Amino acid sequence: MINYYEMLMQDVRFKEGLNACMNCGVCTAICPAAEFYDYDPRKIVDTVQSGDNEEIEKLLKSDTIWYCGECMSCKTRCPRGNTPAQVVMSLRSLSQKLGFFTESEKGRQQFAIKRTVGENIFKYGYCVASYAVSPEMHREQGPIWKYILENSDDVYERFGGKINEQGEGPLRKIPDDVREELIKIFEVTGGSELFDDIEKHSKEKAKEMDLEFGSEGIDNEYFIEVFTANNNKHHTKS
Amino acid sequence: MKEEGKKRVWADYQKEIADDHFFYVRSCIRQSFFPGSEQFFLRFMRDELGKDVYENPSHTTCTGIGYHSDIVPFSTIMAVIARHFALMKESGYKNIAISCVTSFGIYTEIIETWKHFPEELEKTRENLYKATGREFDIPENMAHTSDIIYKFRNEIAEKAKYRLVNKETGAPLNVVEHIGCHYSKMFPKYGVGGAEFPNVLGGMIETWGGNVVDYPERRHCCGFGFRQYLVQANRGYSLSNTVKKFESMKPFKPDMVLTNCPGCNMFMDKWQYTMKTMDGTVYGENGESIPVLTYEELAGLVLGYNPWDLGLQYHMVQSEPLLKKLGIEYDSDDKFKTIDGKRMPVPENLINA
Amino acid sequence: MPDKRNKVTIIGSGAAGMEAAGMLARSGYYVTLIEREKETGGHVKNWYHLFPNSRDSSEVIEYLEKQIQHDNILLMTGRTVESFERVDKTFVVRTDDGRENYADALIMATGFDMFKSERKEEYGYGIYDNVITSPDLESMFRNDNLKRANGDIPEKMGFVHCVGSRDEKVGNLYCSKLCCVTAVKQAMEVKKHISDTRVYCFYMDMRMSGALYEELYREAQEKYNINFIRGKVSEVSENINGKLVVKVEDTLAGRPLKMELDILVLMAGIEMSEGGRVIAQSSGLKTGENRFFAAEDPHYRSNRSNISGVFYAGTCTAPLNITETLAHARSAVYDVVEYLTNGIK
Amino acid sequence: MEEFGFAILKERHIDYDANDKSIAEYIAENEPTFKLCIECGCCSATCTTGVFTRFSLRELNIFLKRGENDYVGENIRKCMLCGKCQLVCPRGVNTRNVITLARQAFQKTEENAV
Repeated sequence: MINYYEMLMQDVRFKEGLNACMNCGVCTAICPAAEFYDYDPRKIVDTVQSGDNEEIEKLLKSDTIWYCGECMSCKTRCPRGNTPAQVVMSLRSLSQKLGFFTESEKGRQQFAIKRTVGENIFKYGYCVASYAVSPEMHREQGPIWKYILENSDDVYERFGGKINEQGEGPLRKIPDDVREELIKIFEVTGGSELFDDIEKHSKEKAKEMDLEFGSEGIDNEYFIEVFTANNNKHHTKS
Repeated sequence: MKEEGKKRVWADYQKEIADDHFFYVRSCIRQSFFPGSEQFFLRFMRDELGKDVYENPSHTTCTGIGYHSDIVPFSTIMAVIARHFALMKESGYKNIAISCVTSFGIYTEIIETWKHFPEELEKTRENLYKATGREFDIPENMAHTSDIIYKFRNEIAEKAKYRLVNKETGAPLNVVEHIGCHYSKMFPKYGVGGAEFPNVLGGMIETWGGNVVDYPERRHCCGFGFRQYLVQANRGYSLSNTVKKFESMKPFKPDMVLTNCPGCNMFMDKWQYTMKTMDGTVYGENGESIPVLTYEELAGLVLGYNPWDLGLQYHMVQSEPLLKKLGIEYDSDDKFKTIDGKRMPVPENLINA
Repeated sequence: MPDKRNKVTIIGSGAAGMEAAGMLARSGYYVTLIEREKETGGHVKNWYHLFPNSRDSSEVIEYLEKQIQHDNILLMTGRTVESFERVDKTFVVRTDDGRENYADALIMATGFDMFKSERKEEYGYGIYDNVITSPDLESMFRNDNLKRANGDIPEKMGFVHCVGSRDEKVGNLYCSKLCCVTAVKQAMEVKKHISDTRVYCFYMDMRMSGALYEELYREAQEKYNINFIRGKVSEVSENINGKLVVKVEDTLAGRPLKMELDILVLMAGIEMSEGGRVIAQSSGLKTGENRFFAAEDPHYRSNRSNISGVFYAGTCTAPLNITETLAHARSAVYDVVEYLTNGIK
Repeated sequence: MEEFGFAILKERHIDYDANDKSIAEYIAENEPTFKLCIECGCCSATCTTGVFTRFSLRELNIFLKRGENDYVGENIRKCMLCGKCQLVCPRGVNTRNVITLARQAFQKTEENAV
């Protein structure tokens, strides 16, 4: 039988992040996620420290572990030196490794992040770059963002920007050999494996949900579903 | 409120900040949304202070946004950071200057991890060598670029053309500072002033004549939350947390918000637009929104730089009300122009315009 | 037969030191009692009323002072012991005025220091005007001046338990033991001063582990309507009206909770005294994980140190209440007598 | 008004000062043992209703005291008044009367609202 606690213990962040919790709630009191989601980091830590395999499996398959914003505010205050956010990060890693993340609405979103931020890293050498932030997917960026993208070369040039050129400066083009190095690092360190895990399990889930799944890009039903779906069950007052 | 109490806290968190010879690493968000800020930093350091700040064209993203949205493993980001350290070693630098708070947090987290788990450091050395053939040293000094501006805040005050004072009333401007969670909440000792009463921005504000506003949600996250913003369905979290902050600061009538982290800056700017568009809410006075500036932008204004060379026009909330309070003269005609002075179209529906 | 001309030096004239000095003197020993402050009485004098029966602390002080009014006792105040050294069977005790004092046995009664609440930065003590500590509140009680910094009468007051205790962030893993019952006593006392003030205690566990403590807790609920909220306060700030805003998780409701308060009292824990720490370091006395003096055995040799002829009395070994402190001091006296009589370590 | 694909969420914290604690006060006045609860959970542990539903008297006690009345109003009628909780309560809280009084108070509030 799989022992999830043992698996979590393989993660250095888990070892660092979990000492004995005394359920004081200092983390939940200031947690931005606890304020807007049905979420309590204290309870997550308590469940995990109980070592109850069944309960941990439930967590790995739940929306709950995907509510944290990784602001790490909990680390500053914990009187036992725990970092609930790091416990959550380890749970998320394990959930993706085991393919449990597709069981929850919030977990399935990992696919959207992989297809955007993840692909950006390989394609551009940046997590985020102006040209990869489309005004359609980011309406909150407002008219200025649309304007910046429409006048991109002129806007960035005034600040030393070099969108398609190599050399120094903002948004400079990352040379191909450098991107190759990045990709190689991903291959050696398990980054590519995680990408593959996310793709594989998402593809299976898309099939199960009867949604079109493109082998790349964001122009497919499954991407749009996971990027926008909200069953509005994540926020209850009590 | 007792100022001495804060000073006592600050005395406990005085970090060492290198004086010269920096290896500069850019921020994905700052370079995309506030490229003028990074340009100011380099110009100020190199041209005004005569410091050596080196930018290696081969440095990349730190992958921090991917790491904190859980699509990049810890072992991977450690090796990416190690690659940057290798570039430093190869170019002969020992002091790193980091433009992004998320990156800064990751650098601190990784270095602390290596201290407590030396086997992780060894594994990273192996991984980096295997992937790239590179070898690295841990930097001797690590600073966020705001630390460096903080260090030279008195030099800026000496050269200042403007002070953070309302020109008409003579009163100090009320400035809300927002530090960004990853600057010092994980490791207070790495931040100027620690985690509870950080002084990295407050020190600049006070040295340049302004008044720092302490309000109940001062320490609260801007709401980025990585996946909570990156995925559209979750953005209610991100927006709601910013709203919580603005609701809390509103009674203090801030003249501006000063940010440490490029992400926070973008959100506190853009969510004000969203709120105004969603239901008409504004948080400033006279129906205006509150300008949100980076520390480079503020330092530039104080030194008398042209606001449009700092990039203030590319925020959603326009800063003219603030410029007027400061008595800064600006040329509206120059606002949307190319580097060669060619006129560009004028964007519509900006806030405070 | 014991040689009653033997001299015992006691370092610290708080409750433990005074009790031990009196007993030794009455048994015929010569005692030198060294106190770094100008006055005797230690921390007891800083409290107004004492739990569990609300007696005035001056009664206890009066008792203690009576103990040390004896011709065999030489009291030296305003002098700090820096180190001691054992030369054959004699102890040479050095004070900060350069003097040396000789003794046949030593009692460390160096007591404790209150935790400096400024160190819990997130509570803003020393920054926000209406964040006070438990000793601050005692002096307000004594001066009958329970008011906000601006002179207003408080309508809502909170007590934060475990400030500086059970907290790795400040390096104190232990429970200070006295703060829970002090909070309950003080909460009730607030109501006695201003009956319509609403009072809230924020606690992690109610550790009412002394005679009549639990009864006090019950009385606080029953008669005084004190509200107890289970959760460690995470941060304190001040709003535009100068009210304190407290953030906590109400862990029994499983939800974050926010509340405005007029005054917030921090239940400061207790730590090994700085004076004791200096002597431990200079003179080779062992301290434990909690930085208090480490007794030779926690059960049956709680007064004995690692140096033959040096004994511990009171809160320099652990958080103790007054009753326990006096009992511990008396048992130290017995060990001293045994040592001087039979030479037993 | 523009559509963004997401909305502002309501804060989940207990806003203690804004909440109405009058029902809890009414209960405490008429059944003083209500104040003695130490949230030990003996009542919920023995509760028959609690076995079959999410009903928890311990939780209701807390929510009443914090003025989170909506939640209490939704759940208070689940109790069958069997009184087992009263037998096990170490503080001697008259739990049945607490529930009866709470029901009365809610009834009155509802009537007033109508």
